[in-house]
Amino acid sequence: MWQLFVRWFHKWSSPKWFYEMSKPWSFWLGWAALLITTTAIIWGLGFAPVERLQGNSYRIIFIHVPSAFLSEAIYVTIAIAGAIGLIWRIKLAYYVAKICVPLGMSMAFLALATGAIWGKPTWGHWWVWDMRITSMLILLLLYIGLWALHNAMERPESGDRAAAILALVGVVNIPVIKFSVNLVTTLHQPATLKFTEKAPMHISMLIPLLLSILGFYLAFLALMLVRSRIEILRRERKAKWVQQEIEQLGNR
Amino acid sequence: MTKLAVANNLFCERDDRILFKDLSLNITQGEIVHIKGPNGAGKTTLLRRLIGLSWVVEGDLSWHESVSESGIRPDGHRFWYLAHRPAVTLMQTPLENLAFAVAMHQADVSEPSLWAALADVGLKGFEDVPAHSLSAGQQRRVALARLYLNLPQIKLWVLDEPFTALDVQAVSQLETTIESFAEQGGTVIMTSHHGLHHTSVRELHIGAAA
Amino acid sequence: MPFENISEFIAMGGHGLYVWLSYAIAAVVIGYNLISPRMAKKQLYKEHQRKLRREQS
Amino acid sequence: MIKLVQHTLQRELTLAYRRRADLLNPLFFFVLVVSLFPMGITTDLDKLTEMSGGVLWVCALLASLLSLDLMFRNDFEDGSLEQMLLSSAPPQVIVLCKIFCHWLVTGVPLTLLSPLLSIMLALPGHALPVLMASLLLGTFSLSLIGSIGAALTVGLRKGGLLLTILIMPVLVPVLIFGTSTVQAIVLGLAWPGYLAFLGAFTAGAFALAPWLTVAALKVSVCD
Repeated sequence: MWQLFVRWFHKWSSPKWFYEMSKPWSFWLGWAALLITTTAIIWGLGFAPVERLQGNSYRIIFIHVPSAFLSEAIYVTIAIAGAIGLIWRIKLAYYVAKICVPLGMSMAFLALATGAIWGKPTWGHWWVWDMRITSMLILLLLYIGLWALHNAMERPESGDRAAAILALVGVVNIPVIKFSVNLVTTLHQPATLKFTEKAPMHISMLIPLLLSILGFYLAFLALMLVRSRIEILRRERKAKWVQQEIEQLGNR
Repeated sequence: MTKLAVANNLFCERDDRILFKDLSLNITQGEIVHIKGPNGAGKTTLLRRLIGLSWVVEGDLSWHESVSESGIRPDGHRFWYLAHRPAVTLMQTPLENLAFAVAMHQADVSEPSLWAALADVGLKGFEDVPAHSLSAGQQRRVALARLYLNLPQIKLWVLDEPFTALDVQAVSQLETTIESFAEQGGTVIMTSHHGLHHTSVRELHIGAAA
Repeated sequence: MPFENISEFIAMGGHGLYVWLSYAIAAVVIGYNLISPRMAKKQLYKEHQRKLRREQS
Repeated sequence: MIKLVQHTLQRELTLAYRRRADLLNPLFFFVLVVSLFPMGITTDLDKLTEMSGGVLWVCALLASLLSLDLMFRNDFEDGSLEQMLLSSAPPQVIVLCKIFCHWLVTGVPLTLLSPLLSIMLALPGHALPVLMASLLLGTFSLSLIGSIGAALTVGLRKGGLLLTILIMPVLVPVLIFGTSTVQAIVLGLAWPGYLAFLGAFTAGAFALAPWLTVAALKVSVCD
């Protein structure tokens, strides 16, 4: 079993293999993501019932929660990919970590923006120092740090390694940050969705929400594959197969 | 003689330019290896790769167990590395600089031997002056002083342009020191634009000239 | 059905501004993420062409 | 090993003494910024009492961030840093010595200066020992975590601002635990819990930071 895993791991860590094999995956994942997200959003916007306390403004949840979940998941992905790169010196892991940074950053921004907009009808202010919004702001700052560090390094290889170390520091800190922010922010509602306890939401709202989360995750996977392929082309420019591949880009 | 280091298929690239490739290298104990090449040929990078201070060079390298426990890079207390940046802290005196270099090698050297080593490089009377008030050549000598300590555990010298900023007399003195170190079984790997006149010097050309 | 007609759907019970603003921002962010790989591909191709021309001359 | 630690500490402290002008800057900054707050917000002593903990903490944080950039820079430029990484001793030990010295020459003086500034901000006298304890612990974890950022940016010419961007979000817990401790005692609430969180955070940073710093230094030196 372990042997099989190791062989699989080695195969996928080769940029060329990854480039070839990920093509159909990103295609199907992308279409599935589009289908599921569109369904979820149409359902959530037009057909889910009105929430008793918040009225229609709660419909922001169908993009706020998935993007918030995703932004955290992407940070963890970056840290794991960075650790794989640092430990096993796999270039592909660094590429994945690098292209995840802008994706995660945009998701954190989206979660923050929608959270702030949602705050206006709910709390009466555009910005409230709520625990989750504050943590999301710090997460966005962590992403900006990663991005800035990567850009500041002259050689992309140094940037990869430096960003991987920074991502490890950040990922260790995320739970502590959440805990500490929780200490200072008293004004907040309990987290809307917890997997450990029964969700207080009505099932007709919950299903589109779960669908939307699924769709966002699939879209992330598809985009991650697409962007990793481009990063491979950019960084492995010297390889002959990459040059042929770039030639073909013009024909499409 | 023992093979101290064996390197194969070394490959280095900077900014889309290949500095060297398929470079193989055998270093035997007791020899002086002189790495030659034009500016920007990757001499310093190669030296740094040998002692494990560079990740930009790909390829295989293994060290003999007499200088390296791990086999990957020589143990810190087995060699001196004289770098382009000479590790002379300007806010410290030559004596303090030398003492700290020794401390990082976890060696035991008595105070008089430190003074003697500084006297050997012609810094007698400057031991307690802050290094920033010394001339460029004298600052290089502070870094060179550690080579005159004669620590028994040191088996290898890795010298990057050791003759920079030295006057004629100091150059010939250093040449003699390098030669006698090699005669006692020590190994020297160095880069220099200055030719050494010694029987066992082996020249290794890298870069455009090769 | 929560909405009787299209204007009610747009008004969102008085919260239309917030909901539609959120979804607009989401559309922009997601749209950017979808377009940027395409731009990057074009950029790569252009750079490659430039490099080829440089090598030929 | 003990000899190496002695030597490194001695070297760092004499160097710090000889470069003492650099060390005074964060202290001046601390005094200056803290005294700007009452002028900028309010001179009402009651209100100042309420914010004093937070103001002192934010300013101490910013002041010691100022000095972080110099932690490895001089050693990087004169080549001592690569010799430290080549040393036969674990480089983590040397790095820890450097972090400790950084704390001794920035965190400790800032803490010693805080009583003076706490009077200006009308912090109640009984809160002072707790403030100083929290600052002592907090500045130490700041030096520990800051060393990672300093190591990552040491090879960059304009590393100072980037260092702040990288390290600030990670330091949020330190700030929160620190100000909460001070505010708790000012408001007459139970403060030891917050101080314990700060202690736990510092302990965690103590365990992890030297390794990450060495890894980061290797990135900066070896590439």
